[in-house]
Amino acid sequence: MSFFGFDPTAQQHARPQQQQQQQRQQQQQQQQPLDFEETYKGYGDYEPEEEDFLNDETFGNNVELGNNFDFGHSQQQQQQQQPAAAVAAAHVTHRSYVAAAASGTSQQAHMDAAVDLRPMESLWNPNAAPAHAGQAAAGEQVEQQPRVLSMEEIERNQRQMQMHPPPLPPQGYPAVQGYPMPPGNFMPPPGQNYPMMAPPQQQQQFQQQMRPVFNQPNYMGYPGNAPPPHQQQPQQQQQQPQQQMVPPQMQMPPQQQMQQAPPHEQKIAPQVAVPQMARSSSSLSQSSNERENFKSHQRQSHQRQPRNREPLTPEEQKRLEVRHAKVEKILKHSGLMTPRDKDFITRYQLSQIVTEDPYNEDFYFQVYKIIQRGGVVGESNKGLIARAYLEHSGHRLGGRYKRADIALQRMQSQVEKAVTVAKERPLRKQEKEQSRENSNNEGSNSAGSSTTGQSNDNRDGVLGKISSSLNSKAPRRQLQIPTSNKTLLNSLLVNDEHATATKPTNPDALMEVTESLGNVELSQKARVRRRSSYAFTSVDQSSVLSRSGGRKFVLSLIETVYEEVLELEANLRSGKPIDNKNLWDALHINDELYEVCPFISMLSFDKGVKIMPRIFNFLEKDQKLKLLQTFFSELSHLNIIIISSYKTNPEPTEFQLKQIDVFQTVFLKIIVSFLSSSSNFIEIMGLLLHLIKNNNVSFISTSKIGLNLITVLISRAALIRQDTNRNNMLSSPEISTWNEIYDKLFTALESKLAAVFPPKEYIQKVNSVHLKGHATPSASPQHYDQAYIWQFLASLALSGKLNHQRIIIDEVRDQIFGTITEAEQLKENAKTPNESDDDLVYRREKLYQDLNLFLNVMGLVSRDGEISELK
Amino acid sequence: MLFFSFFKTLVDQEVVVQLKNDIELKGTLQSVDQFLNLKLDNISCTDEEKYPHLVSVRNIFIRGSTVRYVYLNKNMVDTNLLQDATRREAMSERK
Amino acid sequence: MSPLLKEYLNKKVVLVTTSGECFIATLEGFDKSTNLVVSNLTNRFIDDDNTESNILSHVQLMRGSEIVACGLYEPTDQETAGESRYIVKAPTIHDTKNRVKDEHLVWMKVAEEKVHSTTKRRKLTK
Amino acid sequence: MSNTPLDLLKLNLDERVYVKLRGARSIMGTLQAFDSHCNIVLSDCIETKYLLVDGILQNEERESEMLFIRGDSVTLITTPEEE
Repeated sequence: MSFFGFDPTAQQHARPQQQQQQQRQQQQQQQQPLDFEETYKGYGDYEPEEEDFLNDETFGNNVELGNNFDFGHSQQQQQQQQPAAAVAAAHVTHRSYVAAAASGTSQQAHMDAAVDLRPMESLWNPNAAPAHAGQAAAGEQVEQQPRVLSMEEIERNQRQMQMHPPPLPPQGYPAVQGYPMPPGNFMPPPGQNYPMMAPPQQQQQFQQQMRPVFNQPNYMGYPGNAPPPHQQQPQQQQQQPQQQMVPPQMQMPPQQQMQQAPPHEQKIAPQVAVPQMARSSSSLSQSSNERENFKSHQRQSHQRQPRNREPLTPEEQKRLEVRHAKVEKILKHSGLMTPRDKDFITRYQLSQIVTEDPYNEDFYFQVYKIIQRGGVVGESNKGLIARAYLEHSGHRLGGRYKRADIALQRMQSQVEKAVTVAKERPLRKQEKEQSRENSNNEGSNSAGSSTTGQSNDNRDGVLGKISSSLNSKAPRRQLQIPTSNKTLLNSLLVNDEHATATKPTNPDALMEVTESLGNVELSQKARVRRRSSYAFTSVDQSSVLSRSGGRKFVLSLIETVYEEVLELEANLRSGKPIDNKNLWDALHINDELYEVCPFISMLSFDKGVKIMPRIFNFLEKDQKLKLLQTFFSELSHLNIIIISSYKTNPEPTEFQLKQIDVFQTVFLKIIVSFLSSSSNFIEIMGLLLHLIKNNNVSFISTSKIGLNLITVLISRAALIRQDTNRNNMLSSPEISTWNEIYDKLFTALESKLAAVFPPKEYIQKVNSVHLKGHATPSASPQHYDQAYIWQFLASLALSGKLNHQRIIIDEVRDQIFGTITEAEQLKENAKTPNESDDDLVYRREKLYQDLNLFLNVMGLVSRDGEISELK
Repeated sequence: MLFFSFFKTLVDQEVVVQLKNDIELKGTLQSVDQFLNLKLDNISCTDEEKYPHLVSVRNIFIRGSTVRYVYLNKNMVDTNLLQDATRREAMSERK
Repeated sequence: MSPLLKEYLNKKVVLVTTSGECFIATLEGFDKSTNLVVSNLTNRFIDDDNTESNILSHVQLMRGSEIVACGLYEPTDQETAGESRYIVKAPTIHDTKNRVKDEHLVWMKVAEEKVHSTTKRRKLTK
Repeated sequence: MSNTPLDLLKLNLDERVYVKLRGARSIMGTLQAFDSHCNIVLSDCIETKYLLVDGILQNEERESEMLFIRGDSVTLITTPEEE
């Protein structure tokens, strides 16, 4: 714990005598405040409480605090001389780690000589010094240290040393840590002492004195004596600047320099510097003398320079100055840390930098920045991870609802596309078709007989002329196939495969579908489930959860899934092999232990829904299909269906509406993209069959989510059937199977079709909640958007025969006219200036647009309050 | 490291820090360190009448240990990512 | 490791302590635990102009655990002219202990009114 | 899945939680993040500060959309009572 920014000179401002001496240091200090960090990274990690293993060696066990580091001054003297500086030093009781380490190595000689474990006491404690001096190896020096030297003595010493450097170990650095410590006016409470390093003031004085002394021997061409062996360990911090300081012009072989320089500085500098420092900080007259001394050294060296070489050019001079400044900067803190300290710190810093996975450590920041930068560029590893979040992060850009729209829009465009294809064809072929009055209209609901690839109807319907088309372009072979004859069906499928090799038709899949068709009359298990779906009188989550292991269990399943996905994503990033077995197991798709499949319960939680797209990234196609089959089978248990049905949840809260939104954004999108990219007709039929077989379809159709799910399936099926690409043409068994499934669906919905429209009260409730949830009323969907219902009806009509269409129109006739009336009322309102005309016009357009999506299927169009034939 | 990582993404955003001594400071988060010490710029005290102490202070260092709350806006946080970062942290700690 | 205080070195700072005191001082040094060495410590609010007598301590070490915040003191012209510092009765800052008298009693009461609070919470969860 | 307290807390990520704090405060919100120090981020929170005035319980409420809570103030985290 050291304080390197500390500038005790500030205290001495008021003392004019010292100003001169300190001016230079102050300037330096203020321009460049010393920062502890620059030299001592990590050093402060040592809490005072921590074991300083050298402490006892350094101070002895029972040394009384307060007398240490007094270089021969009596306490009173100190106090008088520099009370301010003393304050700063008052806390020194522990020696710094540096000092401890230094004394541990460079003072080895002393310790070896005096095996006594308390030699340091004699070094540091002036009172004890005389007693132990004799024991110390370098008696002369030890005695010398505590004494205050006069200027003359110092100069004499210096001269002596320049002539005859005494072969003594360097003690300067450890000693620098020593610091007079009289009881100041601020005493820390016992036990809370902080070791302090020498304040910069003293360091600098120290350095200033050191420099000329360092240089002199070199400039003088000092004949270096061979240093005692134990001094040869060079102190790099010093050696380096030393060498830099020697002008390149010096007429000395570099090798010789190398050998000579380090011993010089080690021998001379510390010894001289220490007493000087102790003195200079306490006495003004001495410091000014010393300053002169310093100058004279410089003069000396300058005088000597010409002897060896030409005078410096200004340029060289400048360079030299720059170098000096550099060296000064380096010297400022040099010697404070031993190589061991530095090594420790380097290792510590490295351990901080080199983690197993730095990207992992800083995950949030790293990915956040990628997303914020506008996302994923290229296929970088990080990008792969970021992409997983990009999908959901729309809300940060305020686009969450827009995103929801995208999923819906995709579904909507699917329906629209199907309708467009359907309504364009009859127009093109009208004449031809009309001349060819098809006769199989009435009987077309019999699957067996209506397998003609082409069936175009132009008929006067309930509301006028209805044209419908169920078609594929080319006429197909007419086949009379009894649906019950499975072997025939199978053989046909095989034939079909030969004919259209590119088409991925799986006979088994179709078998499976048709087999289950046989007993659409509710399996026993499904019956139980269906009944239970009626039991939902409330939207209480826990009632569903309790039937698949409880809330905590389901939550822990979700977290396991997250863990697996995160691990897979990490593997993807680091290029490790991907094995989704654990993930698949974690999904519990096939778990029959619980009444409700745990996977379905996972979707009760937003986080369970949100992870789905990322799960899909790691699943094989058949796994995805299996997952969706489970999903459609147990739709009635899906919490979101219960929440989004006006029957079970007539008063949805804002929170629930948000949940519905999330589900729609995430899950519907997955299904739409799965269906449109990788699934074939049979698989779609299979999913629809799973839905019809195991669920109460009429209940599901009262839920917005449920209705959307059905729409997605049948509109996709309609699109495939319309596809005119020869390779994708459906086999007649497929078509007949489809018709059968459609019939089942229709039967389940028949007479309940009007119930897909939620009652007025529900619409009002939803609108009011939305209104409350939005700060700006203009942005709120003030009017319940029924587009999804018309999309459903359009898709349903699209796949149905004329009689189906008639029934549909019959059942929702009120809603059709109701919508037209509403639109016309808006027109009336537009004349009053209450609301902005644009808004009303837009809403009116929207109502017609949605309605026409449905009407167009039957060749009708509504505008301006009228329904007419589509032209 | 999770929250260090988290706070780094909030740099340059305006936050409100409530200290344990009930002082509340609004300012731009300038920097943060591993201890979640915070440095705010352009601060204003939400209750300057009661606490005029920081009237002449624009830039302040707050010791992380004395923070009670940091109020944020929703749009500053990617919640899905943050939840996953939390999971990752929990996973790595268990290992 | 924390470089956050570096910019304040040798500058005047306002210090708020955990016990609720507030000082102005010059920041001389710091370490990663926010232990600070400060000089010319004075109270944030003083009652006379005699700078010398107001100085509480020329140099002082403050433990990091006592520090709440350390803000760069940039007095406005007004304050330099010496207005706002001279408030005889310094406004008090709470300490950071958050001791509430009889907190357990408060929680007991909260539990008693559980019915009430539960309905409220239900409303909040939506 | 191990069952340390923090593992249990993890289950409630993205769920509503009820947090008790020193100084007679409590917060209800959606758990977005936590670490081993119980530092927490909640969204859509309601903070309640309780006061006892002459033996009568009073409270102040404050809403916030996103909140970081320093862990050393936290005394308890649980799921809301209606669970």
